[in-house]
Amino acid sequence: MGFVFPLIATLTVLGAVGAMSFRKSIHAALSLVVALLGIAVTYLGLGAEFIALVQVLVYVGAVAILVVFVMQLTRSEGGQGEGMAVRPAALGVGTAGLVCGGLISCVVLLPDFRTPWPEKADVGLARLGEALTGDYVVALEGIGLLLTVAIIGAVLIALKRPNKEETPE
Amino acid sequence: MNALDQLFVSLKQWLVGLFPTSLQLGVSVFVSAAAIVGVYAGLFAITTWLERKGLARLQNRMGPNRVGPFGLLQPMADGIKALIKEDIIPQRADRLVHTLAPIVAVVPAILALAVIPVGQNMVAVDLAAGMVFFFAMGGVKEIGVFMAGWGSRNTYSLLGSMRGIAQMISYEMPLVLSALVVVMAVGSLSLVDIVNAQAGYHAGILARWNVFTPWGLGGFLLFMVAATAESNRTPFDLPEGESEIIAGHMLEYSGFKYALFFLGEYMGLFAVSGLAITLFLGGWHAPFSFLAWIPSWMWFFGKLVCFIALFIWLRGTLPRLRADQLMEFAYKFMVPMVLVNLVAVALWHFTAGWTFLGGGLLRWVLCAALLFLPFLGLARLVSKRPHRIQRVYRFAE
Amino acid sequence: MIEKLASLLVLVPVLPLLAAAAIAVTKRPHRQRASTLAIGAMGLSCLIAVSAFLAIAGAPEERLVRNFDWLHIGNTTIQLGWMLDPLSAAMAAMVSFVGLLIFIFSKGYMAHDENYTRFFGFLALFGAAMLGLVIANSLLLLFICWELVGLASYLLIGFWFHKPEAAAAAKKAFITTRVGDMGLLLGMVWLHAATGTLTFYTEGGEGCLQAGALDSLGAAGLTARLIAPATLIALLLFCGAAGKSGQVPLHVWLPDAMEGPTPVSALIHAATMVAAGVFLMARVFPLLEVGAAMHGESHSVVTPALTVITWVGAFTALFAAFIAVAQNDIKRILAYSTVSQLGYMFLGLGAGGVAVGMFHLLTHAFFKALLFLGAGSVIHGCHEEQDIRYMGGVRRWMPVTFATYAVGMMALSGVPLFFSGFWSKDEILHAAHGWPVSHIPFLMGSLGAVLTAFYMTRQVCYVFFGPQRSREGADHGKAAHPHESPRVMTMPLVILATFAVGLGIFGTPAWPWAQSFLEGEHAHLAFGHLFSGEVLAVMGTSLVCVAFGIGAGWWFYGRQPISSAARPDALEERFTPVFVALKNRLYVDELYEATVIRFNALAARFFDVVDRWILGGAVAVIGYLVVGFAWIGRFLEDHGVNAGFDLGCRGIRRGAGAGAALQDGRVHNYLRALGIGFATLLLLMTWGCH
Amino acid sequence: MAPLHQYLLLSALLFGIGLAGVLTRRNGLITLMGIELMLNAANLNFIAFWRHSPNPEAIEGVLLTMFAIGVAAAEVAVGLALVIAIYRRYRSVNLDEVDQLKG
Repeated sequence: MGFVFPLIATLTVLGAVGAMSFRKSIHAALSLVVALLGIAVTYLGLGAEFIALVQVLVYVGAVAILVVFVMQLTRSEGGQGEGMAVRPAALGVGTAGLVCGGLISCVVLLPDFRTPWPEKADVGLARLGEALTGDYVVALEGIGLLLTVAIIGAVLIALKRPNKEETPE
Repeated sequence: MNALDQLFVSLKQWLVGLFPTSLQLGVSVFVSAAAIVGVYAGLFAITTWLERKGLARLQNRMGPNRVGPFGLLQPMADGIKALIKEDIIPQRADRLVHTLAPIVAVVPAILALAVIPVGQNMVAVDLAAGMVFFFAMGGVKEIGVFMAGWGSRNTYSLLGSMRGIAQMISYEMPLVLSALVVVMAVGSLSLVDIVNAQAGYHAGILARWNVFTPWGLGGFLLFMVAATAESNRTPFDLPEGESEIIAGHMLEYSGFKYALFFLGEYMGLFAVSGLAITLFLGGWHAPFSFLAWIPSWMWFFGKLVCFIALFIWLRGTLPRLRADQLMEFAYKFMVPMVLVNLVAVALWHFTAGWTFLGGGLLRWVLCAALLFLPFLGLARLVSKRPHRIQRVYRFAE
Repeated sequence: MIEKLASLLVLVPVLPLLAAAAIAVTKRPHRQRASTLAIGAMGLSCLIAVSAFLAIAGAPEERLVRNFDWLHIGNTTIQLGWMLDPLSAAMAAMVSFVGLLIFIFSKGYMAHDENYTRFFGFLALFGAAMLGLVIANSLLLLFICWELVGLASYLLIGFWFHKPEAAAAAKKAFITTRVGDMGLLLGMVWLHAATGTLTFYTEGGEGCLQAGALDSLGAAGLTARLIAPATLIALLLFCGAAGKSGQVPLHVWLPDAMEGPTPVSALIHAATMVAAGVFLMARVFPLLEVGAAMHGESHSVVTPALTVITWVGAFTALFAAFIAVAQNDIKRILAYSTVSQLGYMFLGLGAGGVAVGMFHLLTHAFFKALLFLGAGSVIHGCHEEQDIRYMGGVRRWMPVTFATYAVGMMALSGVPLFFSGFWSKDEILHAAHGWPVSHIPFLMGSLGAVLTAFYMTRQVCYVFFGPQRSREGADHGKAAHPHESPRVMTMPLVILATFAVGLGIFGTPAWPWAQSFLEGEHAHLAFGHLFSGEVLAVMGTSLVCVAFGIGAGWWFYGRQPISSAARPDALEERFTPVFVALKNRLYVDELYEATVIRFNALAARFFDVVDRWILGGAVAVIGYLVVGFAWIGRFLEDHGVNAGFDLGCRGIRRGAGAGAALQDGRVHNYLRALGIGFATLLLLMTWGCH
Repeated sequence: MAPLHQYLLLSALLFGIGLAGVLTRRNGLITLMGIELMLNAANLNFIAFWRHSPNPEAIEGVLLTMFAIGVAAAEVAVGLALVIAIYRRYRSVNLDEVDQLKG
């Protein structure tokens, strides 16, 4: 079973790289789905089964679809010749590399991460539910409110206003 | 009795026992997977036949009767035809996406089946959050539809996939929420727990199925409507819409990939029906106590066949909905009703303590009323003749 | 009764004041109403004054005081008030009575003058002011009325303002009296500073003329050792009196004041206003007596202030008498005679005390008013002719005027026994004779008496005797010889004449009623007193002087009548240089012209220069400085601040441009910056905390 | 179960890739996807640390991840709406053209 994690990790990384580098944005979206599924499996690997499912349900089921949908709407799936200009690309990747290097250096150099995995009680869904509706009920209500507001906001922003004159000046 | 009931379970244990322990886990997984695929594929074949025969009979015609007795081998013939047919990929199509689409369409459907408890402790994967897994797989299926639609670089297929996705997304929420009702009642996301919760019999005779509770009935009906929409069946089979856009996103597919799509569709149908049975119709429990001796898995598959018949029946009779009616129905009727149902189950839960004389009945009537009245209002709202905007004809300048 | 009259006394000045106000409002066509108003008001106040005089006559030691708070300034309250005592009663009665007669006279004299209403308005104002001055119980109220009187005299002297000489004379009168008033004001201020109040007498006794204040004045004060402040204050008040009563240094305005209408001269420059100075000295007499060493049987006190007053009085008397001898204008002669008589009054006051001075004032008021009105009617008769050389033989056409004028002349020159002038002048000479300090004033007084008699006889001879010498070809062709004045003018002359004679009776040494009344004691008949040696001696000398004066006068002018105007004066022929000098008023005006006025012009020019060059210069310099600073400021502003600011702004804009470039709206740049920031933060966190 | 730091490496790598994509690609949607990746990298960290935490009872990690996913979903919804609005306004999703908000 040891080989599962590296495989999944490489798959995820490949998906992520693909998502960011495919010329056609649809391919990018699909590779993103692959990456997200990879992450979901990693969660399973880490024992957070419910989170994996939620991840799949939310990201793959909703977000990916939406992204793809919007690609259709904005007719940018073709990715017509919008190739990355060299200088900003180098600059961008450079910065990202810097950040990633910083993170990795933290991980590699800080020794106390190497301790073995402690035995973890399987997190029953019931406990999760109690915690959610018990101590963290405010957070739950907050997320509910946030999502409602987000939906309404998204609809309003994306609404095609009849009188607003679309064509840019 | 128990032996027959646990026939398959003991079979599997026997098989797994054959292998060394190190491999046992892999073997058991393989065995269950094989079992699921085998059973449901067989069921698929039967359903295709049943559907074509049923539809024909509904439309007062014979249906396939040439291939084997009563056309029973017709599925075999279709299968061979699909394999033989040339597999055409449109020239400008996006080869990768085009070829991957059927796979992404079928695999999640099959995975969804793994979670459904077919019989007493006969469930492939007993996840604590089985329900969530099921809907996750439903979500993945949509991507398959999209890839098919977009991959074939055909406007009609693209249009079809768009419609399909819109419909599936719209009806995903009612589906999930109506299923949620049962979760609230039972208190667990695991399908096995839900089925166990429906064990036992009222007054010794009638099974404690959820469907016999007001919210259960409401939930069941809503679930069925959402399920038909989710699986693109008949009243909501807008994506294929043979008459308009000829099989929608599956337009450019032929041969085996086309068959795969059909397999995916039917697997989705089986999954949704299975879930409906598990949630509302007591899974593999017998309706009446005296019929309990029939093995559990037979109950499950019996109910499944009934559902299939129902779908076929629906397909034969109901007209197709228009796209805006479909969407309007989803958001203006289904979503509010489902939310009301949640309230109803909450009321049911809190009035559990009414054990005085007419308590149970009163409780039932109350919850039913709580459900029925909004139903009337919403129904009138939806069925009201929409205000036609005055069409303006302008002659071309 | 006397209490009620004391309260009513306030009406005496107020009535004429109201009349003046009413007249001021009346329009020119209602001229009759103006005169009736003035005369009516004067008549009423005369009635009250006389009744008050009669009431207090019975109880001369009384002094009723009515004070009221006029102003509250901070915590000091200024009190004004009036009082009824022998001095004020006598003066009030005299002023109002003489004023009434003069009002009636001027009703006729000014009949056909178009500014009739204005004349009576001014007269009423003058009456009110003079009466107010007389009964004032506070030096402040007295000073206010003093100024009003000065104003009225200015207005009346300059009544015919279209005549330049009248306007100049009015100005001269006003200015010279003002010079005197400065002294009065200073004295008043010093008095208030020293005693804290200006009220003369109060029931509580804190009045400035009462014992408490006088002691403090006598002893205290910075110059206690040399001269008591009281003396200095008295001298300052005397300056005011000298100015107003025309004593030597400040007498120049009185003769010129004759430019005004004759009733004005009669009222103001004979009877009342000029007497105000003497009255003031009488009123503040207790102040003069402070620190006096009582000696000499005639209870006359000698203090430095009184000595000064006596000397000034004597000198003025002699000096004015000399000048009067050589004058040709009928009114100017009388003016100089008034100046000399005032000198006599001050002499009497200084040497003999209040009673002597005041008694001569009262008698003089009557016969001098009589003389002036007589002169007025002569002028009126001779068709506005004022030069005595062009008159002559007037007695034939104006018998009443001649008779009353003769009475007045004899009273003035002091013809004995019948005429009041003799008794009052005799009192003065008696006091001067008894003056312990020195005998010279007595001799000056006697010589003055001789000269008075001489110039009066000269005037009478010129005017009433000899042929009628009217101007050649009288320009207005009227009947050449004069005509008698109407009854309204002659009736007051007659009344005044009777008083000129009658008043003497009250002042004889035998029965010195007036003197004792003024001193506040009861008089008692003592014929023996009349024939005491010393009194007889003085009466004898004065008798000799008068006889000698009249004889000389007649000898020069009475023997051969003056035939023609052109012929030089008899005296002039013999002592021409002296006569010419006297005619030119001993060149006093020229002296002033040379000294004071030139000095004044010089000082004015000097200060003008100072003002223009130094102050003006300073202001100009400051102006230029400010303008200079403004220029510098503007320069700095433009080049320093503005330029700097613009530079700064340009720099900021350029810098901002660079800054703006950072924010170019492209999301990537922002995110990149974010990334870099995050990376550095991360590195800092990890490496930093080791 | 690989040792913890491998998970952290994976999430760091994912984060780096996401950031690189966001910084380089000019297409609005790709940027959104990049942001999603970065968020998921963070969630992965949370779950890794949750799993690695010695306290067996602790579920905060999981809860936080759930809320993070919820917020991410809301964010994507609004992001996509914005992209649509931008597209309707600018007729293109190229973020470089959307630079009116500049100094």
